Amino acid sequence: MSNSETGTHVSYLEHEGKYKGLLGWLLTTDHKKIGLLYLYCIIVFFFVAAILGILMRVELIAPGQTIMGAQTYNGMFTIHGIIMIFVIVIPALPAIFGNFFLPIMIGAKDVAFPKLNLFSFYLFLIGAIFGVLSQFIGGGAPDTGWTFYVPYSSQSSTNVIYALIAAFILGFSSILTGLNFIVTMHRMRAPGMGWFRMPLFPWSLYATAWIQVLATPIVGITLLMVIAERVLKIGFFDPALGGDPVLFQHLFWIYSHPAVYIMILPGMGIVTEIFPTFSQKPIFGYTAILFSSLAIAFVGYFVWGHHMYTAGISTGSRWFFSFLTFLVAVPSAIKVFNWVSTLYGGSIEMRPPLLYAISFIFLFMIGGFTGLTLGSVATDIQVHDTAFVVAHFHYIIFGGMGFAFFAGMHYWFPKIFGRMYNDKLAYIGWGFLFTGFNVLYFPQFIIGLQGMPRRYFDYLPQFQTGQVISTIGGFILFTGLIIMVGNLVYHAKRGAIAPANPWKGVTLEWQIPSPPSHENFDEIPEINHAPYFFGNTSENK
Amino acid sequence: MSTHSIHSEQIESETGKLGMWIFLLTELFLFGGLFLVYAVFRAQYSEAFHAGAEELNAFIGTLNTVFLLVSSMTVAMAITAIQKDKKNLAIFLILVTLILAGLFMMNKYFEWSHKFEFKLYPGSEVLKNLPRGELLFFGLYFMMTGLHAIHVLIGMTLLAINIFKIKNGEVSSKHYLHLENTGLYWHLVDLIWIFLFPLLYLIT
Amino acid sequence: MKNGDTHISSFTSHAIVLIVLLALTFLSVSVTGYQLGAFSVTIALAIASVKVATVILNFMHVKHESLFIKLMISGVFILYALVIIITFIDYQLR
Amino acid sequence: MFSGASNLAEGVDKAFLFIFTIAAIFIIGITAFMIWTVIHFSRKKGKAPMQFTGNVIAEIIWTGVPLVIVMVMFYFGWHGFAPMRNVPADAMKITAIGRMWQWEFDYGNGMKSKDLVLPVNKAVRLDLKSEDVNHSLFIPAFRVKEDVIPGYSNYMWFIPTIVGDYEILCTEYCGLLHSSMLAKARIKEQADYDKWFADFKSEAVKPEPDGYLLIRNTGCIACHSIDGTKLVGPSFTGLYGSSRVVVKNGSEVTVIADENYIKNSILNPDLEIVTGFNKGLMKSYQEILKEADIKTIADYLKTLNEGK
Ligand code: HEA
Ligand code: HEA
Ligand code: HEC
Ligand code: CUA
Ligand SMILES: [Cu+2]
Repeated sequence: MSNSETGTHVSYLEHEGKYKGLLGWLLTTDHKKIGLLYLYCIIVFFFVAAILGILMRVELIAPGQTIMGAQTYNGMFTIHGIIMIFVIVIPALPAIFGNFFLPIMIGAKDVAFPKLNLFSFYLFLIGAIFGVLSQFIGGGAPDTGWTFYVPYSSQSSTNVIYALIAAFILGFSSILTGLNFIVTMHRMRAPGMGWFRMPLFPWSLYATAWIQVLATPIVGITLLMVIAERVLKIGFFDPALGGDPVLFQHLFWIYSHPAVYIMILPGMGIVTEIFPTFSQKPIFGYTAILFSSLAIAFVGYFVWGHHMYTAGISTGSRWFFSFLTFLVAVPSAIKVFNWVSTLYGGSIEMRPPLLYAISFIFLFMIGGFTGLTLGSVATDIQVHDTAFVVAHFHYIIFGGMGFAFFAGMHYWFPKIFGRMYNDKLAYIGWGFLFTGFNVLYFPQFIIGLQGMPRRYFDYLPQFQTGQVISTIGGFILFTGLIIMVGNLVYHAKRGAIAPANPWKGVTLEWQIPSPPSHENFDEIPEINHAPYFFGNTSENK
Repeated sequence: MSTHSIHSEQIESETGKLGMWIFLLTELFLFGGLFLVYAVFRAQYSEAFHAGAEELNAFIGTLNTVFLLVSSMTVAMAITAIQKDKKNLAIFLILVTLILAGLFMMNKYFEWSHKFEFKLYPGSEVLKNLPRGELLFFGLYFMMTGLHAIHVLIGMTLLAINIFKIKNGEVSSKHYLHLENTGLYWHLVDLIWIFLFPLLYLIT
Repeated sequence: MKNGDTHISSFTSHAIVLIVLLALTFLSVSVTGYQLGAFSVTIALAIASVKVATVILNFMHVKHESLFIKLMISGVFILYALVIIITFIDYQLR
Repeated sequence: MFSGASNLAEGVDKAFLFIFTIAAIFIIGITAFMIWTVIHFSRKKGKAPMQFTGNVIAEIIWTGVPLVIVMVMFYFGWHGFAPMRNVPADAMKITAIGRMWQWEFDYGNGMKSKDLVLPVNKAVRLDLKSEDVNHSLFIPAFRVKEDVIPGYSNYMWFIPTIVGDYEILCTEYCGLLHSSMLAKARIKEQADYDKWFADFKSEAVKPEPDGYLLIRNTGCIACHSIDGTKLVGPSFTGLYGSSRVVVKNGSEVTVIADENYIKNSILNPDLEIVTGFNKGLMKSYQEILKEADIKTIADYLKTLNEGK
């Protein structure tokens, strides 16, 4: 199967299509190049949103006004939230790694609809630019929070409409990506690759894609309704126009809770790839992991009400949503146990990807268990809309999905760029990141429990110690990110040439040269065994 | 894409159709959000929704339903025609569909402008002073039929494109995925109207 | 997916479907004449659902599609029904 | 954290304690296990990896055990929450009003207080009303929080058990000064409470001028004080008739604050910006205040000067 020996190999990076140079990139329909386009854009937008995060931390170092006014601060957490959620974490893993590796891992030459893929990239870009622009034009940065709760969002005189449109367009782009992936997985698997021979990263994308396709339209129409409410004064949610504000929250969370699983499922898929490779043994409980992904996707659809425990919904629904929220934790638990069991009995090589994957489990557990604290009605009453929630989702998004992203980046870097990064720098970067992360967000749990609300520009003096520690952590984290990103960026062009299979992986992407050729495979492979088969096949060179 | 055997044609069309179906499901959910809002408000203000529905002209609504149903059939027939390689018949059937769609839009136009004459448009003083339930009813009416009308327009554009594609041979008895998908889209427009019609015009 | 040749529906079958649909429409319109109170919603929606199913199965060819497409479409309708019911129950219990 | 001061605190704290204990056990246990495997099965030791692919019994155990655990968690959560929605019939009734960006507690008969003053060990029910956007009434020490949503009748209840002053915060984002929407819950012995209530009653009968009610209920006093302090906007005291330095179309001009000026400031606030203040903060009240209301406000602002 391996064809790296043939001297005529041209990597996709050097492949010349119809167009040359920059245009060749901008008009490409190669899923790998589109994946990279997403990667570069997302890094830029992450930088913007992360800087806003750090500025907020500086503002919060002392009570009262420190470096900005209340209006600026409110705009900042809104834009920070919107960019992070809609521009970064929802698209990131499917659009970067999904685009790049999904076709390769199922033995296809491209996704089902390559042009649609490019189109959805441009939608993404337009939406993202709209989001950033809303910060600067006209009436000032939107100040509603990323949740756009009505009636405030239908009254605020800031650029709420731009932000709504941005979120709408980004949602559309996300739907098209999901649609593309579902069809790809249904129609383009290599011969012999039955559903149960598909690796687990594609499986996690499959579950994700269904959520993208079936939940996103709801938020789309909801945002349209808010726009109609603002522009045409049609009453839906604003009580001044006869509407019902709690109905907005229902509709918003019908999408946005499933959306949190859009964020985490692909991340889980990535670490599921990493554990078998670095312990050189099959994944423990393939079917259990697969079905737990589908279960999370399905049950996750019905728990949205846990964001509304205090919104005056009926006692019966609080009961119901709390119950289902707890149920949804069980498939996550199954996954965690299967991952750590994969390590057991392996031949474990500690390399940066594995280190990130293990940190993922640690941080995800903290995020997950605090999620359970929030899922329990009694305790949520106390910590709802406090710094505790802020800590929960930073742990689970940044610590979970974020660290999974870093893990994937270090795992697939040699395949994407055909170069190796420096391991030592990667460890140092990890050290700063991991320490900084915990110093930054752990204190938020404590002050949250003591009653520090979120979206607070100003706060009571008793919370200052926690806030100061947090801010210090922010800067440690900052250092770590710079080291990590620096390491990767520098070595993408200048690192040592990477072999085709540096980690001795067995999934298809490791059977082709690094970087892959434009067509991925010279001939479409035939699959005749389960995906994580570490038997003595010839590929394990 | 390059090998034009019957077999790859078949695969491509299955792929395209699957994609279209998934897209249609997202469209259903898009309207689904509105139906959800409708359901909640309707349960709370059933009297007012009744009163609102009385104000709408059920005759025009029925007429429009008939237009859309017939047009749905003509599109379906157009596909049969192209499958049987009867190009002119297919073009004719699509034209009939377009005419029916045009009649539907014309009716909509008169219906809306009639409302506007009575100062019943979003944000108007008259509307604002209506009881809360009726205000919501008319809000939903404009939003739902408006969004639906946009879909009708998109569908009409797609149909018109198909006429040209049939003429220059891009759509033929071998290769009619484009027409098939347009047909699916047009049926979706019909499906949504089938729900809208009783909810807005009939329920008493 | 189903291999082999695609099914071609006949013109007459389309015409029959249309007649059924029109009949259902007139049934639905004439039923509104009677004051059925709470039932009117149920009946109107039931008729609409039958019509929708007819369109999906015949005009949209789902009768002849693969099992997966059938399951997918019915699954989505069930999912949507569950979402509506859950939201609805919240309002009813308040 | 564990310093509850109401009857509801115990149930909530128990649920916290249970979840945190379980969490600590699992997080420490699993992390320790991972570290152990990484060391024990290190590739450097050169052992061949075992090639097993799963174990159904293990799978069942770690589906079943978490399921049982989360159900117990659910039970504790439910148990702590259930009393929160069962208001005793004899609870004392107070209406809590949230508006941008202050709380007000209506004891009935026009007695409105900025702080929530309550007798200890007596059940109280707060009916929550919002006059503009969503707010949320949060008293951390009592473990209570409910959203205050316009057009909705939400409520909360509790029995304060310890005398003292407690923070009341707003935890639903409500705009610019969300973070300063604070108040105090003052829990007093019954005797002290009765005394406070008597004083309060005699104070409260003084009628408020219409103009004051207007600017209070529209939310102006969130940004404009009537005692001379500078908040987000300039204070109303001494405003009427004084000469103002404003930036108009980019250049500074001096104008006299007459009735017209005030009307203009309310309807088109961004046209003339008072030096030292920011544009874009105050929104136009075109849709909200009627011509007559503005006249009333202007008249009231006039009276603010006469006191000086
Ligand atoms: C990636 C995103 C992500 C993920 C995966 C999750 C996962 C979970 N979330 Fe989180 N959540 C958010 C992102 C996410 N969340 C965001 C962004 C918000 C805030 C939104 C806003 O208001 O702005 C939020 C808010 C939020 C709330 C509302 C808080 C409030 O506003 O009051 C709740 C309440 O129930 C909740 C619960 C949960 C639960 C129970 C899980 C579960 O899925 C977690 C499951 C994981 C585990 C349980 C740990 C691993 C398991 C083991 C180690 C095995 C042992 C386990 C057992 C014995 C049970 N989340
Ligand atoms: C992916 C999701 C994500 C991520 C990664 C982050 C990252 C960070 N967030 Fe996040 N945050 C949210 C999602 C996220 N946030 C959301 C959804 C909200 C809610 C918004 C709302 O309430 O509506 C929120 C709210 C929120 C608040 C609460 C505001 C409030 O309620 O008052 C705070 C406060 O401290 C905060 C801080 C931070 C900080 C310091 C980081 C840091 O971790 C950032 C670290 C990064 C850096 C410091 C930059 C370093 C990197 C570089 C310099 C790049 C190098 C160069 C290249 C890449 C080329 N965030
Ligand atoms: C969000 C805060 C905010 C609210 C609420 C607000 N204002 Fe203002 N107001 C300001 C600011 C800031 C200025 C100064 C900038 C300017 O002139 O626009 C101002 C200026 C004014 C002025 C001119 C003052 C002067 O010193 O010349 C008047 C009069 C005024 N406001 C009246 C009102 C009235 C009446 C209301 C309520 C119906 C109100 N404001 C609500 C923020 C606010
Ligand atoms: Cu009121 Cu926040
Ligand atoms: Cu959630």
